[in-house]
Amino acid sequence: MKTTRREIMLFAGGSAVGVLFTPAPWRLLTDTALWSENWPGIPAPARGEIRARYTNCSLCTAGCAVRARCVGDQPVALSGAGGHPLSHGALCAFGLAGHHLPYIPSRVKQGPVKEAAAAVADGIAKCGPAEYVVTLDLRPARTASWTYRRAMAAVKNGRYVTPAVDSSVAVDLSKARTVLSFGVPVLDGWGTPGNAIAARPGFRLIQAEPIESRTASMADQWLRIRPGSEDTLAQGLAGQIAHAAAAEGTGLAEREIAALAAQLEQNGPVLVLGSSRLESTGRTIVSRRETPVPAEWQKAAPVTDLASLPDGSVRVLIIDESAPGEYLPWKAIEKKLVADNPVVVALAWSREGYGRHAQHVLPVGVYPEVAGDIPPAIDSVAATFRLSVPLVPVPEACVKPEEFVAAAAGLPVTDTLRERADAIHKAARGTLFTYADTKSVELKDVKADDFWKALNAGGCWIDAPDDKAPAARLTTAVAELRPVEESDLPLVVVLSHELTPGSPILSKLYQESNLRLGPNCVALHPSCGLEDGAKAVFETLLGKCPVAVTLDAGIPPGLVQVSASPAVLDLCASGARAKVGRA
Amino acid sequence: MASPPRPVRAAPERKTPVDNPLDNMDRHFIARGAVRCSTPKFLLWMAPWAALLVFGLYSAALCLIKGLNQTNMDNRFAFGLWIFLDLTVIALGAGAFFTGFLLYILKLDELRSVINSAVVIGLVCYSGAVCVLAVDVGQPLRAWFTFWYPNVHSMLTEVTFCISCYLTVLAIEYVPIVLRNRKLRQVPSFLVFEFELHKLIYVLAGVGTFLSFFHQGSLGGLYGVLRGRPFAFREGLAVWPSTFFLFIISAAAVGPSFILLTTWLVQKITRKRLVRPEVLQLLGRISGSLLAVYVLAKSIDTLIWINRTSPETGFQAWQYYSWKPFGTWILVAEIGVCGLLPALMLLAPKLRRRTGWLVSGAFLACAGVALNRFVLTVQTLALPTLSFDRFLSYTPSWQETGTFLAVVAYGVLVYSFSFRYFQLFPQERELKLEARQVEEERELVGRY
Amino acid sequence: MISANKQIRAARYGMTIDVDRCNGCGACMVACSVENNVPPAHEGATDRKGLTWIRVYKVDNGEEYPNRRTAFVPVMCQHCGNETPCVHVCPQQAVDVDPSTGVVGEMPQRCLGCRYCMAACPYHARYFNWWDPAWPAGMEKTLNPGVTPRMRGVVEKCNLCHGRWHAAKEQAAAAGKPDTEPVSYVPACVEACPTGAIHFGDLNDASSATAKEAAEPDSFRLLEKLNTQPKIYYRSKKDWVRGIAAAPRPGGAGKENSRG
Amino acid sequence: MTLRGKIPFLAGLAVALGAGWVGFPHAIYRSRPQPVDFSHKVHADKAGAKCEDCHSFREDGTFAGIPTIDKCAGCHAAPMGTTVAEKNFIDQYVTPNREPQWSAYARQPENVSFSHAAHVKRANMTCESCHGDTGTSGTLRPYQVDRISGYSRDIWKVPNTPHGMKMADCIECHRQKGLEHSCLDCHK
Repeated sequence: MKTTRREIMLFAGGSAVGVLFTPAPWRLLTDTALWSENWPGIPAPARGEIRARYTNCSLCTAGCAVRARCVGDQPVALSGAGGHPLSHGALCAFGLAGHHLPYIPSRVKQGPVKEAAAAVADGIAKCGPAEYVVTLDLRPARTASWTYRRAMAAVKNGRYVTPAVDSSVAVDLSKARTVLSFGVPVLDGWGTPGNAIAARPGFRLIQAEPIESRTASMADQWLRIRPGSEDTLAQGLAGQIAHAAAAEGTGLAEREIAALAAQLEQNGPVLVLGSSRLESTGRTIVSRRETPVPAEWQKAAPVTDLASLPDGSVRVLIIDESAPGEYLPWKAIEKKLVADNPVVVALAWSREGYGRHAQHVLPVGVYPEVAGDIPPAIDSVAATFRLSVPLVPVPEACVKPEEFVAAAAGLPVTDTLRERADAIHKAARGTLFTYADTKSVELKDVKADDFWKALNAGGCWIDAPDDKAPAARLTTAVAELRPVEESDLPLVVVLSHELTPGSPILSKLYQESNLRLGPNCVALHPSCGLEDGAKAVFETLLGKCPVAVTLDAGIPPGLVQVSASPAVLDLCASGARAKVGRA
Repeated sequence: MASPPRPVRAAPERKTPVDNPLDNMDRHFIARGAVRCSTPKFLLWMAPWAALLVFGLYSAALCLIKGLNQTNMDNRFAFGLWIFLDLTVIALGAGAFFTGFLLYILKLDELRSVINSAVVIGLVCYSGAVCVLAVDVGQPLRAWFTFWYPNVHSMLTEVTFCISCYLTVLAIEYVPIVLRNRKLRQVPSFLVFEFELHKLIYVLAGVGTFLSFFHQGSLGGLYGVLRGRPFAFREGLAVWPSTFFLFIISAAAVGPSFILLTTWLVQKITRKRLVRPEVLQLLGRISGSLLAVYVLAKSIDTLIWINRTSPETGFQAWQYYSWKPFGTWILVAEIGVCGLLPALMLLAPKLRRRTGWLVSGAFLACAGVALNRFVLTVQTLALPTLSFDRFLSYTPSWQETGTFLAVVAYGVLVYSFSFRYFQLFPQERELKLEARQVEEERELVGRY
Repeated sequence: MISANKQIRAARYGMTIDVDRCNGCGACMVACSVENNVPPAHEGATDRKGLTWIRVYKVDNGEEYPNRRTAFVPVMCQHCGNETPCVHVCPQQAVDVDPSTGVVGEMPQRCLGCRYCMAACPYHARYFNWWDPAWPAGMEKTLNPGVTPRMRGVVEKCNLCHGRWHAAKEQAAAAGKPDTEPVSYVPACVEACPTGAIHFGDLNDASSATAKEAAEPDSFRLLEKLNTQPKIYYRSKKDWVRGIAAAPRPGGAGKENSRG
Repeated sequence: MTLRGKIPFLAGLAVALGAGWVGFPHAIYRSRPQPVDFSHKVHADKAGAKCEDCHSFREDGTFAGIPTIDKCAGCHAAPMGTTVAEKNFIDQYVTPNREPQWSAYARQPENVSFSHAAHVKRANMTCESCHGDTGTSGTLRPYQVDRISGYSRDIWKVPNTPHGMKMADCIECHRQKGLEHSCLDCHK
């Protein structure tokens, strides 16, 4: 029989009705909904045993004690390890996401190690009488720093350069009854956050800076001074210039300055931060003993200030930025290099630093991949020794900065950290604080091996208090504001102390909220004529870079707040003149 | 749809021009006694709308595939253009249920001449709204959860249930209109089916009315219950906030106006008389009287809200209107210019008899309700609640607008199609015959 | 429900946040995102399309220098205890209040993304996943197995670190402790706050520090007059700070001078 | 309508019903063999092992689930029996110390937070009450996974038990015990 159209339609109708009485359609409905729970692109976190491991954060010299919650061996969350005498279990926003650093998009993954080594060797060989081989160490006073100094001593015309930081001076917040800070972020990342917060009730904080920073908003008194007029205020308070003149220069009222001067008189001891014009009183700034080092290391190159090197004299420059430290503007470094092809090697884990300028960029391990010690923080009166221990394996491609430099200088590669630990143990002073059990023991009661084990399981050696420590002066121990450079650009720069680069999760703090200023972002008063979030160009005499604009009525007109990322620091310092124009 | 201006006498249905076979290939589908323009002309009319629809579907697809990041909505403006659209079209579509209610339950027989058109409009509005809702949710695959795990306390559940049920009702009501198509009548079983269905129509009208009352209300409740948004929050009568009832009245009021408006529009575009003027005036009267009731209720509600509800939650009502551009003018426009004014225009018999007044009255009424829905959706979300909030602005992305336009295009297409092939206006035929007689009489007079 | 199970003492988990101690460092926001597998921002995300279960707002008293004062206010889900606005609007029971803890919970896998709850929340504490979650290559290794990542198109919010609650419960069970044991854990933000501004505890337990602090005269809650009975209490000695709990300043004023 | 007229309709009905009830339930699952032919029975009888000997708790209270290869190596460093299966197992996994890619029949969806401790240690439930007779099975049945949702078939129905491991199954028991409070009791 031939099938008619009518029959086909009937058949179709029949099956349509039939399907409704089977599980098929309903199950498909359920399954598609379930599929939407785990469709492609949604990761399934790895499961495993939850363990706690301890280390020290090496993202800044605070070196806060860290407790890492690990699944298997992989850290999934960091928190401050409690009970620590200095960091008090506190951890800052950047440290909390430190375990993301190995995976940041700007990570340097591989580099021309052999070529770089050859170029350095060649450079050293070519190095003329008036030329130098320089190792630039962004974070001095580490054990690695000692290796660099010894290496530079072993190399002809070797120089060891650091951003001038005097590691032999410490600030004692607990002694101060008044803290006068010239734009130093006392409560926002300066020193050891936990320590500053713990000491806070003990002192009255006076914050002198042009913009109400986080510290200023927490201060007992905020003095809104003109940018770059810190020195003027200091001179006024020190009586070097008349109050009227100081008021003139800072934009404060004359009586404000007089009152402040009186306050400093009565309410001592006074700790002055951010200016070396004004004396701190009492023993708020003392000299700190050096953490012991093996005797044979003493034959090391002295610390040289970059400025003291003649221009066009550096033949070989090796920059170690494996440990973030104070960033020297590239312009300042560049003019020291010899004219005919100098050798510049950057040992970096992020492409956003000197890697932008060096011709050889070598990948290095990053916290928490590598072992290294963290020098004592500025606000640690006692010398300390604590290790940042590896929590995750370092990629094969990475080089060890110390080994690279040592090899270049023909130094034998040894376990310097262990040697240092033994030297400390030999000195047999101070105490060992271990994080897992939050216990302190006298170092002399600990065996050398146990000391080493303890340091690697999360511990900290703290030197014995030194009551005879003489009062000292902060020269430029705290990043001091540089003077206004001459230029007719309309805006005055105020750097905000944001630490970059960090984990992408920090986008919560700037991109997904306006709590902080993001990398390459500028904040301006709403009257500036630009829209919130507009793309713009930030320009100083030294050059320009693209930025995003945030409007903030808290910024006085005529000022521009800039987050201090390397790209920006290459262009300006606080107090510099700048302009922000449409992109 | 627009037909050529040909002398009426030249168009008795028996001798429709067949000079060009291509010209009217679909004439066997066109209702007996109705004259429609030629097929190419019809297609020409449909083409741009179809294009718009395609564009709209494309933007909707983007939102479905790439996600709602394609829109300009955000965490603070969680609802945008689409919700405003839904609330408005559903209010305008209320004509379907209300006319049905008046015709079949209250036996207002004059309305029979617009009921079909009303049903089509209703169907268009509701199906359009449902489609947009499906795009508006982040996980359409889970939409059915609302039926499987319903939260009976949620106004949205009420809305979802009622709208989906009422949409079915509308579909069933639409079927007879389709089946009465000249060609389809030839299938005997269809005729039977249609007849059977028609016996149901009173039940359907009843059910439809009930459902509509509910979801119109719960759409209002949607915002009225938001105690976290003092600007929208209203105190309740029984379990429902006052907006519940305001929405029912306003929808009922504006429904007839919208039918009036569309009918007038179709007449203008097609240059045909489709219904007797009395019918439109009746619609106007109904709309006007209900609008008057609404304006009264709305005013009382607003006063209560300003003097009690809002202050009790710590918000002084006047400060809502201190955020420009949403000044008090919006209140005046909503209740006065687009509420009281049209009510009076439609209630005054003299004015009502003038088409101009009638139509502009109806238009204002519709505009008023649209404004009301806008205020409730957009202004509510724009206003700050926390003291450190900002006043927010929002402009829809082209994808949102595209989806919005798709609904409009879809509406025009479905309506045009129905108008061409189905008997939307039963009076059309008799009106045409009358016109012819008048014509002939005039000729006779002229001869002698 | 709870009544059927007498031996569980109904708790009211809550927080007190000392605004005077908050220096706006953002540690809580980072710790929260790390703990709850909240992805980093999509490049298209802004402060209005982002995911910040806890968000620190920078607020000021609207004055000019020298009277200008600034404070930082962390805002997360306030876990409303009365007529919880988001619970009764959700069409498919994706949001509920746990009677044993008072925690307002939200189930992303039940959510259909209608965002009605976001419109209902006066604290803007609910966030929508406008994009599929994405982590830089390798970073998914650092995800917390205690919390499942959400997908695009759903709403999410603070649940007082339920992952930690589960872990604490499981440890109690493993140690053979009875279920009546009050669960001992702290949310990530509480643990992370370097100034110890946030305290967490059971408000029903009058002996708990949190309950005591909440009862202090200087404690207040946001938009108290809405009568949503939040379980997040704020504290400040400054009158103007306590003032922020009230309704917004009328038009324009303080419009752009709140950042965060 | 005549019966004859109805035939195509009925035919369509029959076909659809057949496909929906018989074909579909098979088509929806993808089947995958387990890497090793493991016999719970043998281990239970010969080694007299109890479940928790291999499926143990960790110190942090979490459940370790399927044991790792070193646990197996503890006994099977060298063949204990004469079966080919064991020999292959040792050659392929123990000797190279490679983890077999087991598929967990009872693996719950990612958003479920199931605490074995709470159920086994606190509520003293037996393994069988959820996992059925897996513990006494002579061989590992192939792992069946839903093609669309990617969830194990056991979620819908555990073989030789009246129940599955769906949310409804959990709720049923929790409701009886009055332990049903909120979604986040069991969801993470």
